Amino acid sequence: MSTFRAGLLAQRTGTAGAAVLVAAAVIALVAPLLIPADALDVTRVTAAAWQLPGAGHWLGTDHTGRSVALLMAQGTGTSLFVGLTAAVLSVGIGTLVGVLSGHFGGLLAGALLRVTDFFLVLPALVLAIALSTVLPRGLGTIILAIGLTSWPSTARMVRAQTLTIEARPFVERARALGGGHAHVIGRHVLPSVVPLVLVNATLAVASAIVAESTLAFLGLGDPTRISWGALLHQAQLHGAVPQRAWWYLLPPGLAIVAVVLAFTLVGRALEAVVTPKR
Amino acid sequence: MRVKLCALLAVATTLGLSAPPAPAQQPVVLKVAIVQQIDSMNPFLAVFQSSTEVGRLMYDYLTAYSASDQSVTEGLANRWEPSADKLTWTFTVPEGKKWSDGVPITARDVAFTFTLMMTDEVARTANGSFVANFSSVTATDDRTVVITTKAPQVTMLALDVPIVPKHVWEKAGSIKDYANDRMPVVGSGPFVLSEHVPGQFIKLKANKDYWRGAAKFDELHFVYFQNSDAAVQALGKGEIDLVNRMAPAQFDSLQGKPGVTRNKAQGRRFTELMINPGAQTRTGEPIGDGSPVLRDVRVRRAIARAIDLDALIARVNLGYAEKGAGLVPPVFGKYHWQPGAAELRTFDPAAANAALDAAGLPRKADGTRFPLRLIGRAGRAYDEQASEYLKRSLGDIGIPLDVRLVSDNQLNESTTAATYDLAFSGWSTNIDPDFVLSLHTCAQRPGADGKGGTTDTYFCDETYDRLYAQQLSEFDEAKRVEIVKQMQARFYDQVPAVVLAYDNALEGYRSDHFAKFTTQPAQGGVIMAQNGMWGYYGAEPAVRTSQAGSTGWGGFAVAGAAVAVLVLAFVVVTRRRKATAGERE
Amino acid sequence: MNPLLELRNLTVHYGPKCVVNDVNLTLAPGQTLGLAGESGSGKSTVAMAVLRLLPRAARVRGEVLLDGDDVATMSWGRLRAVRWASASIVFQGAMHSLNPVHRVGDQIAEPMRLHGTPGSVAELLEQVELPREKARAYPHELSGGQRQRVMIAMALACGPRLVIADEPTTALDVVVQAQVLAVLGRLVAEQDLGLLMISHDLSVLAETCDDLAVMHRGELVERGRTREVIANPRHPHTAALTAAFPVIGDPAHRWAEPAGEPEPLLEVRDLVVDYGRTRAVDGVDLTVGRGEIVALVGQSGSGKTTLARTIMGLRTPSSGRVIFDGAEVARTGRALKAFRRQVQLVLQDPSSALNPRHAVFDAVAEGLRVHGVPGDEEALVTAAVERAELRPASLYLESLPHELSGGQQQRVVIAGALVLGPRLLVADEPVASLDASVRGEVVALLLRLRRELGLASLIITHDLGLAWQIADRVAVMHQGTIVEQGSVEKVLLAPSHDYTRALLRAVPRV
Amino acid sequence: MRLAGRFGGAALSLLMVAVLGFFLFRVVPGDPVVSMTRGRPTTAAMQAELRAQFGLDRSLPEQFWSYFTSLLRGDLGTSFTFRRPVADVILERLGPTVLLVGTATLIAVLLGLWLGVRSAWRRGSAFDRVTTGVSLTLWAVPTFWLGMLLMMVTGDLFPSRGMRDTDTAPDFVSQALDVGHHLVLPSVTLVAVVCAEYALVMRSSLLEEMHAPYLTTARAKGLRDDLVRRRHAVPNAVLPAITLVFLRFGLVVAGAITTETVFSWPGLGLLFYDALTGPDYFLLQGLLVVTAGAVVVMNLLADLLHGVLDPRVKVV
Repeated sequence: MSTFRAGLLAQRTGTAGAAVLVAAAVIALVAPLLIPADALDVTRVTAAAWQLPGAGHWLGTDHTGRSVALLMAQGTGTSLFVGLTAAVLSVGIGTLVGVLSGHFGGLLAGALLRVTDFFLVLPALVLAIALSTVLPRGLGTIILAIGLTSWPSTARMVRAQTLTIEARPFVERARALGGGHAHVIGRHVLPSVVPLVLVNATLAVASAIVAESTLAFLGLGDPTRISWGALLHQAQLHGAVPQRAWWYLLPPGLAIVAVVLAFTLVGRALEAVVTPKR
Repeated sequence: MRVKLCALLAVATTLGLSAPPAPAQQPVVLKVAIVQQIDSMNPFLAVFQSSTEVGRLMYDYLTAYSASDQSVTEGLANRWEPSADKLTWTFTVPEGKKWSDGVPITARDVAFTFTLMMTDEVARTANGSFVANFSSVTATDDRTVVITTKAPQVTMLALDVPIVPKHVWEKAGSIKDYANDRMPVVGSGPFVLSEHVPGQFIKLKANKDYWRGAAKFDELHFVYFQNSDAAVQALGKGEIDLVNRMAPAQFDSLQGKPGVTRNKAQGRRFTELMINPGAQTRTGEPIGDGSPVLRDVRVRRAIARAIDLDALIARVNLGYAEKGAGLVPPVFGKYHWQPGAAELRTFDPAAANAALDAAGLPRKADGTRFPLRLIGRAGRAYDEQASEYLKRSLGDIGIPLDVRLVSDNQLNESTTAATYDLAFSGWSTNIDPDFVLSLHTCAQRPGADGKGGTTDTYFCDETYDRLYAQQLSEFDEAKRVEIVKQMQARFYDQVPAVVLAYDNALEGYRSDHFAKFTTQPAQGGVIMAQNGMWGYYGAEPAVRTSQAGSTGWGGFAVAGAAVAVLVLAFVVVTRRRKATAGERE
Repeated sequence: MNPLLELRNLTVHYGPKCVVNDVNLTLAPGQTLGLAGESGSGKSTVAMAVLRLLPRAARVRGEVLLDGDDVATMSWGRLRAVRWASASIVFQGAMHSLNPVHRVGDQIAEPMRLHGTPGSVAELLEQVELPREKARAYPHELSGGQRQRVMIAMALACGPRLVIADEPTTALDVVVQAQVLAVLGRLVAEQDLGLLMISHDLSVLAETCDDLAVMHRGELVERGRTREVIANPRHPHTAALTAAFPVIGDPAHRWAEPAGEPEPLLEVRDLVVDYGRTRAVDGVDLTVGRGEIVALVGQSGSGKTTLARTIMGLRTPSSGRVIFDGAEVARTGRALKAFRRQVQLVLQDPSSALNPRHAVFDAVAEGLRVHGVPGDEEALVTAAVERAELRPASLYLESLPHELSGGQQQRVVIAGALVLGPRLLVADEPVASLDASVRGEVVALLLRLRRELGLASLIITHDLGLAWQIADRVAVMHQGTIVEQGSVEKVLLAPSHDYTRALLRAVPRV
Repeated sequence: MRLAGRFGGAALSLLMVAVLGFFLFRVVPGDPVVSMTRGRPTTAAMQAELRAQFGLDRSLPEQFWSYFTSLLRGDLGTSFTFRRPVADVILERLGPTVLLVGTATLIAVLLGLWLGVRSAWRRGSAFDRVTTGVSLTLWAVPTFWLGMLLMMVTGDLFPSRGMRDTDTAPDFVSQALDVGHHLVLPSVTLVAVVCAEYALVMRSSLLEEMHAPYLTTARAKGLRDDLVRRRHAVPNAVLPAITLVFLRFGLVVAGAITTETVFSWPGLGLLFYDALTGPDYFLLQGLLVVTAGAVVVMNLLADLLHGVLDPRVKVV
């Protein structure tokens, strides 16, 4: 009974998370179309800097007089884009490595496993920082840095799942029927790995968004783009904390928390759906 | 259980409520925020501005710049005399000046310092350029030091080299490995280094035997801050007394804050927009991939005309800067140059458009003429914002800008390799303009292998070079000033770079702790980052009613209370569970 | 005298689902009662209800009287005092029922300390015929049989008058099972305990219990003296259960028709297979004739499964040959693939042998697709499914495995094998995980396929009864070698090898 | 055999760390010497001298060999910024980081495990829902933002930066109190984020065990609920949780970097940030090697600890 209720709860929070994500996606898609270019152009802005939230700017203005609300809306797209693409990259690498090292034994698997374990152990953020320092600034670098450093957990999980699947009698049956590697991977391993990968991808987006904001905060982001992390970087750079400019500091952070939490909740709900009941 | 809880609470309250024991007579301390790291306490190695500044407090130079007008004044030496051919300079170190350990300061210390730099390559790390032209430095007696140079050198009274005590440093061994951190460090300046915790703070004590007289307070602490944001916050709280290098917005945020006084000073720094004039090596080989259209001076001038310097200052510098023109900021009054009415380029996009049309670069069907790249440093607020303006301004004259903000390293790489069209740059200048002028001579361009260049803008102009050589050997100051101004006019006319602004130095201090600081120059000058130590040395403590060191020990009370509540909650929950545990599964 | 345990109208619901329906049972002191039933019949739920161990989600009605006290209304304190001291449980699967991070001695001693029972762990271990040093062992350091003995020792630790044994020997080998049952039986008799033994295996219950109760879908369908119930089952379900445990030597239980001496189809010559340093198969010779059913019997670990995998080309032998239809079987490539079309594998657990995501149609068609068989896929699949007696095929083709019963699933597996028109079926424990009632149907299907298609089978099993029921010839495998082979009658009725005799002795007699 | 394997694996990992550290920072565009001399009066000859001083004029294999052999001697090269051995610079910043990370980890582990156990055992209860909800939210919070927020909210209650005031009395008690006072905000920040993770890990670890048959055995034996939990469930669940705690040590490292940056805590994280703004590649390389090496060693320790604590592992 209690598990039943917990399941229901997970579904409910999952639905709430999905709603948040849909809203964020709509904002991300619509914002660039609706926001006039002048509103975010520091050369054309007319409002005073550091205005408290009010009628004209319902989240106040930043250090250049731009509306924080509009910046937030504009930043949604970048944050989501980085989060999604980095997660796709990370999960893609992870799945590939995981399936290969799980399916094929021998030297290849050994080497892949070794590399996976190595990267699993390394602090991902440190590595991402190192990568973004040595590569040219830009969204591509951020995505690459996050994607290249966060795949090992997926690889581990996918590998475990692959091994589980491969140990199942139906895979043995497929082999006995004469199925080769392609058949086993394509027909049996991948389909059973996909739900797990999906869950993983959802959670990966969550951590990628946090990673993006951290890198941006450390000044390693793409300075020509507005993202939530970059806004916090700006806020810090221009002294929002000593000014107690809560309207500049709170919204980007809250947006990150909301979206990351939403992805996590959706991920957990998905997990509850795809993992077989005890 | 209850006993334990009470004990915990007791400890928490004690921690929270008892104030730290306050000694009866506290020393008067000036606490200064520094944002930049200290790279080394060894004056031969210290390169960072912050370390140079601390070095100035510990070691006097041969000569100093006065606080009032930055003219040359007594340092360790009180008299100096050039020979007729200007190749030999005789400095006199008067009697009565002492190292902080009581040993008298002599001409031999001076000779030792310079000779060390001339013989030991490592000792040249920080200030090697000053001795590059020296042929010998000798102390003829304890009072007299004679310096001979290979060629006449106008900067002989601007030798910014800390003089170290011979009796300490001759035992130092390898300069590279000498950290100079055995406390107290023997020095000649107004303060003596007493403690250095890397990444945290530097403590100096006033030198009671300083020849100008001891400072009016006891200790000077430099406290390291991660960023100016944190420093400004700490100033607001009264944790520190003095902050500089504030961003305009931070400076504004301190307006009207009780107990805080702001100091908007003329800075030594200018910001420029470099325009690649067709970079070449010393031998005249083209280098890099700068846009060829920029070789045409008409195009460069047009670009300069399209930039509204006033708007940039108003929006990006928030007004805390002066409009740029020549290479010497107005703070160094006599060498500063302003264009006359005839030379002046006003902001005029229409004229710029016309000039580009005339230069044979008409607009294409899509309204653009040719694209350019602009690079700047990521993370520098100025570059991030100003690039937005330039994008817009140059867009208006048909030049679409591709803005790339990159790391420091990449920016350096691009500017050295001349793989840029437009780039942000900036220099801090000295009282003597020689260095900043030298950056634009042909000889500074890199060698055939693309290495060894220290040029700023790849500028190479015969007229300019001729003038540079002239001023270098002009010992009549008025004449030299005139030549330096001509050079700046030439630079302005040829536009290898647009000087965008002379940034104000924005400082703030706790006027409830310190009533007065000596600025340099006296009018509109800075407290920190001076060409001297006057700012700190001349600080006068305010008459304080109470030690306002209220670093909020109340925080402990709050934390203690929070911990107590948590512990209480834990105990209550556990007890309740215990009580009902028997009746539950 | 008060009965030790009395269940009155016990009914258990999980949500809307009724798992135990109105069960009434009594157990007198010293009485041994077997509770039989298929999986899901509710017999384990009954056991857990006795000590109120069901999860909170379960709603229990009726009374459970333990020594006259109703367990359902006891206070928690009283209940805890009763647990283990009045009645203890020998759980199934001792590997998981023992805490992996505590030493077994401590686990045995724990209830003694808790209930203040005197006694020593060493004595208890001796009672279950384990050396006292084993007290210091962790569960994973013991064999399955040893762990089960530890469970028994633990159950007896507080001197309860009632012991509930829930499938105490499932997953154990016949020989080990016999030993554990002997220990349990002896202790129950010595200490005059009441025993409630739960099993799906009638023969096990017949061996240990005087009385027998049969459960079916949550209801008690039959109860009586063990012998009478087995000899004269009144409920059809009981009858099906009885039939599932063939009596060796009983002609009524021998379903295979006698066949002549066929030509060899598969020949295994001097086959050796190594797993690292252990030799799993050690020089085996085996022949399966055309249309012949050969049973390969042996304990778990005897190497019979490895042998089967090697024949299928799923493992590489260290040496020796496998000859199919006169030609040596290739180890790789196209020829191996062609061989695999002729020989099909049927696995033990049909629920896991089918990919839970693939519908029946896809599962059956998998072989066709792998081999790129031309023709009307749907027709071929339909034919195979109907041949496996899932009629009409259209009813099943779109179903997912979990929507089918165990027997139906096994038929799907067989259909998937048949669709390629194989000549030999290698079946690994084909009925072991099936419920008793469907077991007979699958056995009959295999025999019918042989009759109709001339399909030869190599059946791997630990179950001598199955061999008796279905095989023409039997090969007995022990420690990697075949110790005896020959016709069923000869090997099972007049065994010549000691190991075969030991196996036969261990089989519980009804 | 197993031990040798573990040590071998760790050694291999350390080697890979070293190689990675070298090549990652050698592919960078740009001449580090130009960075070093930026804004200083420099001549070409001086640049060349510096290049030779840092060994940048030699070929890549030569540089790698000297880097690698020095590494084996514990020499991590010379920092551009500090003109001192990287190892010294790192060593002098180690103390504050160990203090912060140690305090935070200790609190986070104790609190996190306790919360995790309680919420798993009473799954679905109000306590569980609140704990899980808060943990998930905290997990979503970027560390640096939490720090900035705390700083803004607490206002003047706590010092905004650093580890010590410069004018605290020199006696031990005052100094300790001062450090403690400075430690509050950074450690709360770090605890909040890390603890959430630990609570979630412990919760799911215990949930895995909740249906284990041996718990039914324990109940059947008549054990009280809290005894079942303490004696049987937790010892089993805590092992994987502890392993995970060690495995996610990298998380703490990452948290320390941002926390130290926000609060100017003078430890390795701050040093990292400083090296980043340089960028001081030798220092970055040293920090990468040291932090990654520390994490590798922590993992080895976790492995060994697991072997000691979990009887099941010994046999393998």
